[in-house]
Amino acid sequence: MNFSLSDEQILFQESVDSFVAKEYSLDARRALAAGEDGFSRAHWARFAELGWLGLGLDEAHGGLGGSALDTAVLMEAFGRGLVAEPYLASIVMGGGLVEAAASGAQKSALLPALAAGELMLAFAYAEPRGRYDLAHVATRAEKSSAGAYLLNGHKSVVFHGASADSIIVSARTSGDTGDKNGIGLFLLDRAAPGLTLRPYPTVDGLRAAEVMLEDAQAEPMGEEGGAHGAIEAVIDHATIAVCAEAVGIMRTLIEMTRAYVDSRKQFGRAIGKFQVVQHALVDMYMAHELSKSLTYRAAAALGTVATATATAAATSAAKVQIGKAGKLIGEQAVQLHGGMGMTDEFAVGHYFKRLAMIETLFGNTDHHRRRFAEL
Amino acid sequence: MNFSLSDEQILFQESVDSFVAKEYSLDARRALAAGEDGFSRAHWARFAELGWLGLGLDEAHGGLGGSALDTAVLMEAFGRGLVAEPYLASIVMGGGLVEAAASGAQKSALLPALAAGELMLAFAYAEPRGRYDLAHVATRAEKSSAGAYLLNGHKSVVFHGASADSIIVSARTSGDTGDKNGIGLFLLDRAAPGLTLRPYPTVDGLRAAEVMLEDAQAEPMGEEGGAHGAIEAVIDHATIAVCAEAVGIMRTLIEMTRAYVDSRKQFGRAIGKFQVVQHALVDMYMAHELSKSLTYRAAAALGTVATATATAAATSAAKVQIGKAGKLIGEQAVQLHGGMGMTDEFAVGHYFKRLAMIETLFGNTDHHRRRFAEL
Amino acid sequence: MEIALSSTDAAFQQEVRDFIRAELPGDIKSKVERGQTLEKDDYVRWQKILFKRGWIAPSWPLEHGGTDWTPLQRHLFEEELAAASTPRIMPFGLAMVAPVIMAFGDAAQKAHYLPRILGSEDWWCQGYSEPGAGSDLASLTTKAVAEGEDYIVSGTKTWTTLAQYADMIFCLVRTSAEGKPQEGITFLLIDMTSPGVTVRPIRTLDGGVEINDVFLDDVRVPQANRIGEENKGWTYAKFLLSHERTGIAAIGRSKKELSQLKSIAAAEAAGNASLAEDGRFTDKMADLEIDILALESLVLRIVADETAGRGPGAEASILKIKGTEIQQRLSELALEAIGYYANPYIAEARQAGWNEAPIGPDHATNVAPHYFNWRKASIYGGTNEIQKNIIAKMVLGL
Amino acid sequence: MEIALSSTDAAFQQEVRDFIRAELPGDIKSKVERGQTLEKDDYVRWQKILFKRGWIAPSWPLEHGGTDWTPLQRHLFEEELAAASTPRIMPFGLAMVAPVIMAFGDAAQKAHYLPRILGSEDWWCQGYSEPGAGSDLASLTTKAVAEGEDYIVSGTKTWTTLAQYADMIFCLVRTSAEGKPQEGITFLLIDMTSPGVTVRPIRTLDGGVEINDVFLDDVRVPQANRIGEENKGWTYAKFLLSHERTGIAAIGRSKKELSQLKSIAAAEAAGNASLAEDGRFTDKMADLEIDILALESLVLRIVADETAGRGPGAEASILKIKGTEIQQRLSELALEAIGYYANPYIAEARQAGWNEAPIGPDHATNVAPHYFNWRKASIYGGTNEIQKNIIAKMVLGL
Repeated sequence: MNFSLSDEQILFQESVDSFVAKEYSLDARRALAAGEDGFSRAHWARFAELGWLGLGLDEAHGGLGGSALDTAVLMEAFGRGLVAEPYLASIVMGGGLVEAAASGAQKSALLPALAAGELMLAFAYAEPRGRYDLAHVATRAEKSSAGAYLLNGHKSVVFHGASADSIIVSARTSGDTGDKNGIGLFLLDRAAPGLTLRPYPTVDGLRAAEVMLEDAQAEPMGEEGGAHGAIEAVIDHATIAVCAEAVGIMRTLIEMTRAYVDSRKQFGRAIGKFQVVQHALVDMYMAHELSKSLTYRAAAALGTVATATATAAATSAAKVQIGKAGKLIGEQAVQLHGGMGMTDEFAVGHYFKRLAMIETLFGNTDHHRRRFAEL
Repeated sequence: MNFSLSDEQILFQESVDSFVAKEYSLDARRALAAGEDGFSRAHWARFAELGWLGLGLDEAHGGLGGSALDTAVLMEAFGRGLVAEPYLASIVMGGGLVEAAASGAQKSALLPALAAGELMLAFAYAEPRGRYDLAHVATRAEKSSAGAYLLNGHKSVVFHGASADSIIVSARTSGDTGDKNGIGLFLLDRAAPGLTLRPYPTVDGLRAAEVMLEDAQAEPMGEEGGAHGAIEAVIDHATIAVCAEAVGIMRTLIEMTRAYVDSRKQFGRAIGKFQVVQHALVDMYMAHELSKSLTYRAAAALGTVATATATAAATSAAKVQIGKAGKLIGEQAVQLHGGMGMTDEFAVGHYFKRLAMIETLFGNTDHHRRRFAEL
Repeated sequence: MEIALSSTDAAFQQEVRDFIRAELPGDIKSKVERGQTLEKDDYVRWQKILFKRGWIAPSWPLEHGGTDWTPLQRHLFEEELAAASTPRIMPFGLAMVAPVIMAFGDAAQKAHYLPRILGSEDWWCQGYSEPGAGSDLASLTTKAVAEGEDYIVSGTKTWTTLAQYADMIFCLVRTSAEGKPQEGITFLLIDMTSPGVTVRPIRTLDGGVEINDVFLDDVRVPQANRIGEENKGWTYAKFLLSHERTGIAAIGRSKKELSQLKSIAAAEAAGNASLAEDGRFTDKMADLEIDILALESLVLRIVADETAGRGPGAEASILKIKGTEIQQRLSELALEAIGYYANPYIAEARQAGWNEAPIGPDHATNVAPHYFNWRKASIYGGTNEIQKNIIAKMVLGL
Repeated sequence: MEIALSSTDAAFQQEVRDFIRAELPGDIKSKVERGQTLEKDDYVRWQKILFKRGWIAPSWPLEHGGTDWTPLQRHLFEEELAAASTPRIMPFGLAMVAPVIMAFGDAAQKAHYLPRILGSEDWWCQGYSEPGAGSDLASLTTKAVAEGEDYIVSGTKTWTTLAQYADMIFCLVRTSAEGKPQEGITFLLIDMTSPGVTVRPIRTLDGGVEINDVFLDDVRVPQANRIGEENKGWTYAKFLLSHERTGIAAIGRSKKELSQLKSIAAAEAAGNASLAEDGRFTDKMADLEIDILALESLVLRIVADETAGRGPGAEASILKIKGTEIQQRLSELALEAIGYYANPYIAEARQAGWNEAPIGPDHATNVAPHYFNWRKASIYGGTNEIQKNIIAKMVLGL
């Protein structure tokens, strides 16, 4: 038992931190958000060169075989600068699904391209009435004569759907909406007829899209009707990844707020000298330390702990902790910045918004608390 | 619409306040708690003389016909001094049940005696496995040949059961435990054969008893099997009464804490000069103001608002508010007193304990929040 | 204590309700209900309708165009307005500068400004906060130097709500550096069209532009526009703050938002049922509803005290703290209710005339921006921390 | 990062577990499990059993009778003790005064006291707090005046845990009024049997008598009992505080109490089901379980840092705050779970040998007193407010 990052992980995080510090000023991010994709393809290529895209992918297919903790270390550093590139959508979710479910041929075709930055994926799993239930799949897949499948349905809030080359879709070949059995995964070319995208920006400066499917032709990925377990495992991994991102965001918010209360003077002294402000910052600090500890632990549990139940419990525990700490830290950071915190010019609001949206992803605090209690 | 107490109510409260201030020092209360009954029969006689015992009872039977708000005003003043007499058990619950359910003859026999301080009642409604469900009545009543009823069962935590002359018991003549129908009220002489009392002190310095019934002979009070509504209404009234008591306790705790932080010096100044201490007291102050406002409103609603649902909602809202505020104020009062707050010598701990036990009476915060939401 | 309305008051309430139903323009109502941004004209149109009815300034003295309503009637009136999706009545002229002019202005100022405020002819904004002086007003640095019959004013005001619409700004400026910081402050009324006044909108984190910097660059202001005496502005500003209480608890609005929240919960799925049938979520709504009831009860106690002639103490601070906590909590629960559909952001959806199909359910459209925007509630008008300091000092004497 | 135990550590853990199972006397175990008051002899007996095995002072240097365990092993050991219903190892001698004697005592003091502490021959208590000086130790007034080879000590210490059992007390006393308040303090070891020492038990609000006033009335204390230099006691006291961290998070005990809470919830009825099937209650237990997991993760990170030679900073303060919040919350939920049966109070039920039938379910017997007693957790050893001040200063540099 050893709850430290390895020396390699610490060095790796420092290198990502310095990339992020250099490339992700608030102005730079604002420029990205205003562009077509909402992120930088040049950065993406750089990520590929640096090996970050293949970090967690299988060594047999061009990856580095890193652990979930390695991914968490990267995501934490990404959170420090609100990195806008679709690492979560394309690599953690897209790549994760390919590894978990795809055939050998599909893996060979997809994973090296993903790691090289030549392919981008997105994952369409949520549906309008599904809330956080991954088995709430009303979208139907029917086998066509040609051996492909025709998809019909509406997938909601597909992150980075419009910039993906292919979208992985969860769709049902049998059973009723809500059944765990009968759900499959399908690889859908973004140019496929019958696929309509309605892209939009998100409140935290990223991109997503509604995905409408009308007889859209797609290629099956993995066993028909048996994808629920793989989906759940990949979403757990993605959950830990956003927890780690949130941990990075929290640290940045605390540093910003710490610096702000030291410089801002009211009633003749720095507001950081007021005891109530100090205790608020202490609460934020403690919440961050606990969040970081539990997230690392959950990340380390993924892949090393024996049962799916243990993995799910560790994940849900981390998401609950992050949800509560994120709300405390995000809201207090804005509050302690006073009027400045409310402005778009100041970075603090942007970090706060991203934290607030992480709460909505993959199940909010209530969802994961209940899942934890029921496991 | 007018949310003020009347001038009469204000004068009345002042007179009770001064009685309490004079008679209820901590030492006096300690002496009462060490006595046989746990309260003073001399005080009880004085209450009768002052008209307090008949305050809320029917004018036709020796009472003053006061409102639930009048009772609340009295109970609030009682709370300021942790009055130990069984006003809640004997008058609010006992008297309330007689008024709500008893026959004319029973009322004539009981109410004047109650108002005169010659009779004490207690109410045995809770059962070991019933939590806060008033319909959880496993105790059975069977009609004997003599026209009386024989009771069998176990009623739990009957406040002031051992000092009562008669105990009113809820028992079932038909239906299953949990059914609202089939519950009746029975008047049981404390000396009745088949009644065994196991009396004990409570953690907040009062008295209660377990009541064991084995073919105990009792007189029916009101319609057979139809008492649930009356029980609920009386318990709602009792709930508002303890809310008002809690409001008085809170005010005393705030005053004590306010005085303590002003006098106690640490690090060269009164701890009341520390901003965190100030804000904690402000939170306590606000919680008390809100509790008082909502309790008065609920008390005023009892009897004047048309529907039982509205009464229940107002009652449950007040109990939730009192529960949350009581926890905040009680725990903070002890915390701000530091080590002194932990000692039996200081009054603060005694008030805190009574507040904590009020939370357990008639349904805790969770129970009443749910009831409010479901109404 | 009487918890029902008297027949007189019930009739009054009905009269207000009927009036609003008949007179509130449909386009304005729709914008308010959909959480869209109101234009200057929307506010002014509605205020003129109230003016015509004689109800624009219920708390003003009758001789200046106010009403003779009781405190309870004023409360009922505010609640009806809030419950009916009317635009907020802009407080800067009517509720803030007007009482100061009435109390401390000279005859000419009263004659000129009060009718124009009453008739919504001038839009006012408030020049208090500065980049270095937020809740600590006394440290302001905007300087006014007497020159002949004028002052020459230079400095920056910030956090100025809707300055882009304003014809007039009332400002605290420094006319002396002597004595305590509070002692050198003067209260000036400045025409926004004066040369040297520049407004720069500040985008807030929800994407809106409600607040502004106001740059004052050697602005020439007639001394006739000074309220009362030079260097006594702090007295007038404190007087103003004590008048800011009206409607601060915003019970009516919170009740309305709670009912919207309940609708959202009923429409949102949670498994095979709706979120309104999910005990965890209904618990949170119940807590909030109880908080609203408790605060309303406190407001009504304060109203009763006012009626009985017992003046308000630091109650404004409690109402501010608890009112804004409730409002923020409402926005949080709405955000929680809509799940993934909190994410889409369509800037145009907040503008009137946006007619595209919403992304996700219509009720989700402006929920996240509202949540973000509403973080301001615990900051503006003196942060909630400052309000607690006030209570600690004024009420608890600590 | 490795979340499983190595085979060495797993074997170590098993060894500890087996030892406790074999050696912990059944009567002591039963008292701990039933929340009954432990007698002096219970503590001493158990400590002597650990002493015999060489495990009484794992953090002491090997040459003084400690162990060569890794920080992780020490942590595992503490967790196993807590999980197995063993009496708390009294810290006053072993964890508090002993490190001070080792670091600053003279050879005679080391030779005399350390073996006696190790063998639980002396029971120590702590004379820090005074009626006027709680968390603010530097304002203490107990006075020691040199007279020949002795000091004459007068004053009152309070809040002294289990002083009624103590053979020795280590005290901070004032030997000089010059300079800063911290500068005139001296660290003395006082024999409790000295003439002039009187112990007065203080009943706490739960009815227990765990804490005491200790009156020192012209007590003659040899100067040989002074630690280090006169007037330098503050330095030694601060050193001691930095050593107080061990086991402060009490993860093992909290886990055990959580499992007891789950049993209570499963046994308590809620409608037709048990409280353990009530979503509102399970939500609260889940929150608490997650808090425990998070704190445990943090403790293990700190243990790993220690292993890597990175010393602790203000972590003790975080562990104190969060650990006590969890312990208090556990006691609150237990209280909530038992409903009306929180009310009965049987003083004798806390004493061993009480054999009457409980009132209500057995699990309810000492729940309310425990809740009341445990309010102390956020007060003793420096209130949680003080701990936050420390973090603000030491970690955040505010």
